[in-house]
Amino acid sequence: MFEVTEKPLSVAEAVSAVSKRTCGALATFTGVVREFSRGKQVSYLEYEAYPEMAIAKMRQIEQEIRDKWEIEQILIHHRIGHLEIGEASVVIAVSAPHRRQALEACAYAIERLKQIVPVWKKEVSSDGSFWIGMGS
Amino acid sequence: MFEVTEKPLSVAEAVSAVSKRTCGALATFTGVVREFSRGKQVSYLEYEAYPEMAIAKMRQIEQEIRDKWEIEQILIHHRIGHLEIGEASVVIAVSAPHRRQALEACAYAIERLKQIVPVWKKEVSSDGSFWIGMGS
Amino acid sequence: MQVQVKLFAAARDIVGQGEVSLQLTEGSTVGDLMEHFFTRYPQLKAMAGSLLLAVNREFAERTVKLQEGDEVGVIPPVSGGGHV
Amino acid sequence: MQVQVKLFAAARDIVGQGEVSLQLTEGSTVGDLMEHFFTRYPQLKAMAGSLLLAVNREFAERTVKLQEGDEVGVIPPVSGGGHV
Repeated sequence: MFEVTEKPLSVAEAVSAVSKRTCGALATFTGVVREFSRGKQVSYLEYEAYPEMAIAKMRQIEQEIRDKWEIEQILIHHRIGHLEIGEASVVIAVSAPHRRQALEACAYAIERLKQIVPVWKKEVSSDGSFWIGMGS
Repeated sequence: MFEVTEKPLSVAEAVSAVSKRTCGALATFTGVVREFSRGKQVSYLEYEAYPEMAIAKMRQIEQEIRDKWEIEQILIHHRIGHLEIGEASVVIAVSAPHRRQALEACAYAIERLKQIVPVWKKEVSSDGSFWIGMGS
Repeated sequence: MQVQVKLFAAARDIVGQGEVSLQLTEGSTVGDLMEHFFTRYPQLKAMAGSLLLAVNREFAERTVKLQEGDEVGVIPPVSGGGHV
Repeated sequence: MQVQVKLFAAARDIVGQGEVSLQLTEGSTVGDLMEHFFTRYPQLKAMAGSLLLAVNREFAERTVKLQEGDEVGVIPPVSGGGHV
């Protein structure tokens, strides 16, 4: 359920991967490359990861979530490499018996991902390129 | 962006409907028919709506959300008619510039939907059938 | 005056139809309309405390006065979504 | 002892490679290892305050003692997801 991949991400596949007959609720979050950042027109992004540690930290996030909420399944897929505007950089999907568990766990997962999962992006615009830092 | 329909719902279509180049974040919520409810094995559900009022109340929810958060687009599709276990009864998708807006607006939408959108479900199990009430 | 009443879910099951056209005296309220149903359908009266009413697709108190052509919705406790 | 150092993003750009194998004296800490890089790469030293370090894929303080075969990750401020 955890991947760091150069392939395009699919919310539909994420949803179907976490679906179970015991789930009443399914929440997803998708991070998308925006056209504008800090007032600048973005041409594209380059994502890079420390893949083995990224997967280890995604597992840690799952464990933290299971300690807090009753969920069924969680999936986190992060894309790396060259991303165009409008493409998904990260997809998170959580299934749970009830809606609050799914929604709260999904929101928690993206917050923690920003904090502890080693993935970087280089923003390429007409001004040049910049590595973008934590919490952005 | 608001529908009450007998056709199967698609999270993928919902995601693509709310996507915009100015969005960095996209959150979805899907309600799914569960196999068990209150300890009983469910055979299937029948959903019924007051469609015109349901759409009006979905519009009201959009307005409430736009008063609270900066979002781009919101979609709410509710299915009615005969639903089997594992099928989606409701799909909500919200796109926004930033993640908290999308996630908070999505969670708010499903809470409000439960409160004010006139949709009912009849749970059919081996024990008979029951109309299920508010907040369930 | 004539009003259109729409009944849903358990309320429709009790009344046996989802749509009823009713002739009311001028000045009748939503509450007066409901008394008409409660008299005929004791089972509906049993759930009176939890019924919501709508006039022209907006939730309305029982004190609201009805007008010619109004659409009144009889709304048992709402439940959208899955078992969530 | 030998350790493997992995550098990412801006740190890799400064050092010019993503992976470096280093021979250290026994008892060296993560901090000692970083001093090695800071001496050679002043630009990396300039971002020392914001660098995170990992040993065997777990975040680690600079006081942690390294062992033969350890993998050390040099992690500039992390940013996953989109501009969100």
